[in-house]
Amino acid sequence: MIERGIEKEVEVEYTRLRIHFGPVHPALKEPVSLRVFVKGEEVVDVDIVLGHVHRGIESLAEGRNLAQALYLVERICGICSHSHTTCFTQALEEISGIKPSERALYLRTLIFEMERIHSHLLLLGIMAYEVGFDTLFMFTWHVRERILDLFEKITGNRIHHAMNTIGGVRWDLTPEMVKELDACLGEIEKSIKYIHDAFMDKTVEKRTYGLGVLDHSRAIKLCVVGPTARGSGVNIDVRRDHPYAAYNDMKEVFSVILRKDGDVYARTEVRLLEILESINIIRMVLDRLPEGSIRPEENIFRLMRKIQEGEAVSLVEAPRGELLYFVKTDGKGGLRRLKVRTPTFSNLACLKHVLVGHEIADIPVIVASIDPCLSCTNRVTIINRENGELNVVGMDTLRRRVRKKWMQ
Amino acid sequence: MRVGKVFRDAFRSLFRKPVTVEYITKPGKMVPVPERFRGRISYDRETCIGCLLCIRVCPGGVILSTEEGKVAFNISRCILCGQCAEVCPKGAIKLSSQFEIVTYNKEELTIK
Amino acid sequence: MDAVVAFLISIPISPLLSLLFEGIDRKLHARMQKRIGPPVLQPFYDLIKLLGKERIIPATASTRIFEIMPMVSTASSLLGASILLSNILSNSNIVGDLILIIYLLAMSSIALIVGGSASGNPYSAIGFSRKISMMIAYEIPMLIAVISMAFGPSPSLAVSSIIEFQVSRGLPLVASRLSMALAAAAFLLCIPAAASVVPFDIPEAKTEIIYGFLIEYGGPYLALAKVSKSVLNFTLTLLASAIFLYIPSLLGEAALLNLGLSLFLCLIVSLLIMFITITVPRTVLARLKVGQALKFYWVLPLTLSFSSIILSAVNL
Amino acid sequence: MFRVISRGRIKSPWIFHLNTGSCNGCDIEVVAAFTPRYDLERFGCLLVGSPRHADVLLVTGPVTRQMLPRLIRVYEQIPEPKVVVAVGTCASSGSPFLGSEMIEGPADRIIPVDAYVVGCPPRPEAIVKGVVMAVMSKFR
Ligand code: SF4
Ligand code: SF4
Ligand code: SF4
Ligand code: SF4
Ligand code: SF4
Ligand code: SF4
Ligand code: SF4
Repeated sequence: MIERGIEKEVEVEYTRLRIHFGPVHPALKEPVSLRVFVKGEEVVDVDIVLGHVHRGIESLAEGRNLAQALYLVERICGICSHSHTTCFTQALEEISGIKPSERALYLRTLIFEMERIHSHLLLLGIMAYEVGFDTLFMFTWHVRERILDLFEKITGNRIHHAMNTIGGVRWDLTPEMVKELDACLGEIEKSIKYIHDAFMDKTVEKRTYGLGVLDHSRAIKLCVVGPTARGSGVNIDVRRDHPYAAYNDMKEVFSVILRKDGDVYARTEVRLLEILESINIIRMVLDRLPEGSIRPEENIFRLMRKIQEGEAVSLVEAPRGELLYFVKTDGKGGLRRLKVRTPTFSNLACLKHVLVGHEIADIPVIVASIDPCLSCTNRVTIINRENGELNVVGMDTLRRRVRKKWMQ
Repeated sequence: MRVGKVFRDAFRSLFRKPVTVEYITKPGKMVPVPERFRGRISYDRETCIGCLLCIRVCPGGVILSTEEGKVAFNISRCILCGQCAEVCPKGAIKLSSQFEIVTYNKEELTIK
Repeated sequence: MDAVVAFLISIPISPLLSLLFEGIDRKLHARMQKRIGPPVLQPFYDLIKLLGKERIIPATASTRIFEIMPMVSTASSLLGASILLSNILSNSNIVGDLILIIYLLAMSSIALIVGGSASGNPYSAIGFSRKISMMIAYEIPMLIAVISMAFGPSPSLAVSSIIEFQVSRGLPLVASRLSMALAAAAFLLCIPAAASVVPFDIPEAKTEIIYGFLIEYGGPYLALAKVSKSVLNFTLTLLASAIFLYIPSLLGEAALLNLGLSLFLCLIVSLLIMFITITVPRTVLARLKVGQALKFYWVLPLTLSFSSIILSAVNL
Repeated sequence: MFRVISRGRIKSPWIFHLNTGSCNGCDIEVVAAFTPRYDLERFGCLLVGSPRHADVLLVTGPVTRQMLPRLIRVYEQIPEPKVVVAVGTCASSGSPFLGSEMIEGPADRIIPVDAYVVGCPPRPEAIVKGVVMAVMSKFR
């Protein structure tokens, strides 16, 4: 496909302008291409073009062993990397029957919620940035640095924590870390209140209230998930509905935040308040953290051998909603099939819906409120756009080619 | 009005020290690197026994076996996951705290 | 000082001062965000770098207009700035009055958007239409605020005579009359839009339309555009400080004898005005949409400027 | 005269960031490098939205097939002189996605890269250092 990101393309109809919003656009850090049709300032139609970050991770993973695949799925995305590995290891554990210790499960939960805080703060910052409020953006991201520091202390990296391993976690929590986490939580709680106030500021309010409304029934029809759904009053949350890791024990400390309005502000507020819930969960985790080892004694090769042939589906609630993995192992330490269904993929479907009828100025804000991070979303068939032909590469050929390239 | 809050904060920060860590402009200043930080690999050739376990787990294809039965690392491919250090039976691989892996020339980044 | 000499001196001085002001603005902005921020001389570095870059003209652009317009824009804002500065410097007027200055500033904005939209980029086209609506919104209250001066106190609309008037009263205009205070308020409210900073940077919103009409400009063209914008901002703040808030007038007649000092005071005041009308809003506010901005300008500054005209007509 | 220009260039590298299929890890670290803690702007850097304004191209991601023409296009749109910095392991060498059908990278196979910042993701400090180093060597 020829680059059209910043090029003009005037439609036949003379007042109807086709703008390519992305894939290279400063408002979006990720390449998504929205073809927006506008009349004056009003959006009349939207087309979503995906696939710019398609890296073929699923088929790559199928060509590698489980230990390698674990780090590969982590790199599906840098924002909810822990969700991906948790989901993946959960599936493997289900297939093999390896039970992680209680402590490991609690630690997984801890990182999970920290990740949720970091991800939500990131999004709030982006929202502020989209409406041109740089100071608030700087502020939220500065608060976020605290969480990242803790990640770095606990796991050794700010983004890709590499926390999970088959049957447990790799890094333990020391008492000093607990203390520091505790202090940090208090600070974040205070900042959240400040951010909440700032988001109710007049100019921000003008840019978010009543925009991009996705009503309840439509939200259900379009299968949106996560905060996007909860902003429209759809009461779903994997953490409560299908508890995994240590969430079964956490039921009483967190509530599912719901807002009815379904507009940009509602979605933003859901995220804001979810941070507070996450803080509660983390406090609980620190409180109850069981003793014990964090990972099985055996080394990774033994563990891989223990995983017999089988398949499993695993679900987690990533910061952006329900993340689903289907894993099929081949019993020889490899994967036969990996399928990832990511939250943004479900959420994007509603974009067209919420954008039509709004102004160009609202596009980035609304798009950001869905929180589309697309590294995980870019998938699906290979379509050769130059000649429009649909080119579905068969699994085997693909795998063969992949192997060949990998060997070089 | 709520604008007031942001304004007050912004105005106050005018007279406070900025939170910026003056990395590079003032030597020695940086955000502290924690103990567990996974940075550039350090490899101890002497203790390595050439079992090649590390090669089997490396997700990036970083590690190559050399003719002398040891291994070499192509750091430019390393994703710093630390899995190799974990499986190495002799502890020959460590992830150091060096995080500035910046170079003009990728070939420099091979360690043996 | 001789008026002609002052004018000739002003031409190089005004861009230097404007870039300095811009640097200060950026520094303050950064400090308010708890950052260190760029050095104060950053705009000069930017300018030098941009001037030394490759010139690229997009294939879709109509070359002539695209090339010439940044020059037109810079020339007209420079001219506006120099007229104003020479008026303050020499306290005499060789060419043009307030209306001309305001016209030149508007001209410089228009030249930029015309040049930008000649690039053929759809974002420029959107930027163009947004800028035009914005100009309608702020130019009218701004002009009325200035014209109200002619109804009331000042004998003429030449900057030097307004300054003289203020000096003869021994008070800045805002303090001497209610009508002028309203006019000053309207004028100050129009500055952020004219300078197109957040919350009114709608025509060049980075996250929406990628700088709008500036999108295709690069290298020397962008340098010219930047200078033109920076001189425009500077002129606006200096204008506000000279015609409404001529603080040196408090010194009485000495202000006219000691023009260097007066200019210095004037610059300090305009720096303050810049801080209040440009730096602070862009730090603590979020961007509005065109409709909202229009509504704001139609309501507040327009009412203010109209009431100032009415009040000055009844000599308040 | 030449020294003045080169000083201006070193002091004001404007950055255009292009995601060529990265995992977001590096992208958020690039943005984080502009936030108060690291503040790239103290070196005069600005994150610009149009390649026409840029001097430095930060490439993140292993260059997927769809982004390949865009990478070339953006590179061409940046006026000379320009610097390219590959940020992250996958931009520097394509790993761990090497071997995929969809990957055309790493970036240096397609456009000349002046500095590599390895890490997955690199710390913002390393990104700061990468930009400063690249600019220093090329614009000197
Ligand atoms: S979209 Fe296709 S190639 Fe990409 S990760 Fe999914 S299955 Fe693999
Ligand atoms: S693909 Fe996802 S969003 Fe679409 S119907 Fe299936 S589950 Fe729902
Ligand atoms: S939704 Fe996808 S891209 Fe976004 S953070 Fe989660 S995994 Fe990453
Ligand atoms: S083409 Fe068929 S197999 Fe491929 S993604 Fe679509 S539905 Fe699934
Ligand atoms: S840290 Fe990970 S990527 Fe790097 S060499 Fe070790 S196993 Fe390979
Ligand atoms: S695992 Fe350790 S001992 Fe074995 S080859 Fe690798 S570095 Fe050497
Ligand atoms: S280097 Fe690592 S963190 Fe950066 S984009 Fe690539 S996979 Fe993501």
